[in-house]
Amino acid sequence: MEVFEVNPAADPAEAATLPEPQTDGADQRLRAVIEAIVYVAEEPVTAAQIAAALGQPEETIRRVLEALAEEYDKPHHGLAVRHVAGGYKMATKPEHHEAVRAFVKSLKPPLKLSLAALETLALIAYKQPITAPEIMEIRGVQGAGVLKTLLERKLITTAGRKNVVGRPILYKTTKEFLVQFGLKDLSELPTLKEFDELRRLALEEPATDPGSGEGAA
Amino acid sequence: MEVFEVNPAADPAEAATLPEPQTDGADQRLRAVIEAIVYVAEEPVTAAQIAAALGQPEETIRRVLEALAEEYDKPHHGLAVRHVAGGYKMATKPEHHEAVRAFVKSLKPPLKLSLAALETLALIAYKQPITAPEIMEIRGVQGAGVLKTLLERKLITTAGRKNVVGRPILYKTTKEFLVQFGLKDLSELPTLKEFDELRRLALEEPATDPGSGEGAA
Amino acid sequence: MSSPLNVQLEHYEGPLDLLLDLIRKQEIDIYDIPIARITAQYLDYMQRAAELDIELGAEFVYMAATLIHIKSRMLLPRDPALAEAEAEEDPRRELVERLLEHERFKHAAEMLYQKRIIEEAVWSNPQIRQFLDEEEPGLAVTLFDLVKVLQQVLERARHRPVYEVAGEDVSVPEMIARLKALLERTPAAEALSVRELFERQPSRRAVIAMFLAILEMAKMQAIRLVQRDLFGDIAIRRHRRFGEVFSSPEAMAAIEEGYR
Repeated sequence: MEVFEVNPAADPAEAATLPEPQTDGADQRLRAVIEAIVYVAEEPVTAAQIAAALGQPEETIRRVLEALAEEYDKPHHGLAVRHVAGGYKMATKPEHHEAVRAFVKSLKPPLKLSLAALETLALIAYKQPITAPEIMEIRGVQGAGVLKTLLERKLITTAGRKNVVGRPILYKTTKEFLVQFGLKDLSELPTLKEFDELRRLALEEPATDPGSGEGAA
Repeated sequence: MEVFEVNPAADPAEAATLPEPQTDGADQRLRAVIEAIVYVAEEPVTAAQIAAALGQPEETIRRVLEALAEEYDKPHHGLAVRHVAGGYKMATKPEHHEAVRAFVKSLKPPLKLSLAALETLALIAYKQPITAPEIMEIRGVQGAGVLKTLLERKLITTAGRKNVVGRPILYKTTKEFLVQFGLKDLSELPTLKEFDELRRLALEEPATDPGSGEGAA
Repeated sequence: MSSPLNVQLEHYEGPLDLLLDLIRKQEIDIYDIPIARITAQYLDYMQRAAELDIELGAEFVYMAATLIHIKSRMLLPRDPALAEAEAEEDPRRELVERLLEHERFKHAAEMLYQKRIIEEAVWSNPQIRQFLDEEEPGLAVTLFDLVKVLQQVLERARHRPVYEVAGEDVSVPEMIARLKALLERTPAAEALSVRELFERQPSRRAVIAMFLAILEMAKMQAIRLVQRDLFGDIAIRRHRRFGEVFSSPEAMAAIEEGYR
């Protein structure tokens, strides 16, 4: 498999007229491709695997891999190309793990919710205040677990009790919910009707219905 | 933008004798840590985020990030530190895609968007925040169906409501949009005027036109 | 009528797309559209779409009306005096501006498409997973952790065959009395696992009664809730006021009153 056709520097004519100082274009390109492969691969890659993919001698690949490992070994690199399990793998150097961990810890994790949690949150947002039995009835499944998640994330809070048998707790969304969803207030939530409209239009594909203005009930 | 050279070997004579970046230990270490962080991070990282986590001046971090981006830009690297969505993100270079593809485990699903969806997305990118009726007006089409697709793909999001009759929902592009299209920020988009130039060049039309001065529209 | 659309009837997203295509295919100067010709071609397209049973949106009809209106305005004789003084507004102007704006966004869409092609040739391999800690340990027990345990138990109970004993209908005060007796038999330093307490209950109703009993007793400061870490098991042990609380007969009476 020939893969060296995109890089203009690999063009023999150009390489001849523009003498590269140290390495020639093809060498640079091979090094670059191998670096990219080692980076992308989830498992340690062997010289043989790369050689097969690039249609190059295994010995050449091995040399580049060794050179790459040596280069990344230098202290100004935070990454290393390590020889593990018969192959090569890119990883962060252990001496920087504390700093990396500090960085990761400082990140505000994005709001990730399960489908069930999202469904429940949506119900609360639109039907608030609402009780758990009401949510369960609408969702058709028992979903007390997601309320817990939502409360933990401070996306919902309790809002007293409903005056029916059992006096179930009512839930409503919080300020954090507004912040997370970029809303100034609840009136900015798209209405269910507006949502239906989007769905309906999406299903229709090219608009064909001349009376599509406000027929939706 | 001014780029500070971390490497003091900018002197040609010195560069000849010392091929290695001759930075002191602390500088090397900072560079290494930042390299490791950029490598690890899933979302584009900003100088501010790293500065906060490491307790270093943001300007210092920015300089190192720029130097890192510049270093990886060289042709012997198959990786790039790209300026995306206001931050920096490590990725393979596009010119190596053929060779790299074979080693990618989980192929990302292609972001298949119809031409209509791309046009609507472009419209939102340039005119944001914008309402669905405004989009339909400019596109001359009744369907706002693609909005749902764009919302689902997280390329656009709602941005409150416009204070006109009916209080229609406003839409804007997201950070995910910048990431998916490899944009540093919205200002990196060519201006709409530039598209006129493009058209003129393509058609070799005389530049005498009544239509170009419609900035007020 | 000759038409540039002879071969097959193309699909157009909207009337602006159709018009733009007619203009560009015939290399017409967009600033000087021969409106009669374009209108005829536009109507021809609509006609053939109708013949082929292709439904066009209302916007196509609306645009046809606009074109005919522009054509009629173009046919009106110009007032020579007026033409001298100030250039009369070209009736096509608004349409031209819309077409140009539309075309700009078609170019912008093309630009976005190109950018996507590059992005699809690029891969990232972030390794953040290795640095994500499992949840933070610590923190005091909240009511919420208790609900978490209850939920787990109820969930499991739901998937278990249920043997509801009809006669076993425990009230909350009864459950408090049982729990009190149990705690009295347990050394003060030892904690009882809430999960085990729940699991020992024969029915769902009994689990709920136990749950409410624990809540009541915590409120009365008869028991303390303890937990080693956030996802660890929650346990109860005697509060130092345990004896004091149950020594007053009013306390139990008030609870019994509350659950009547």
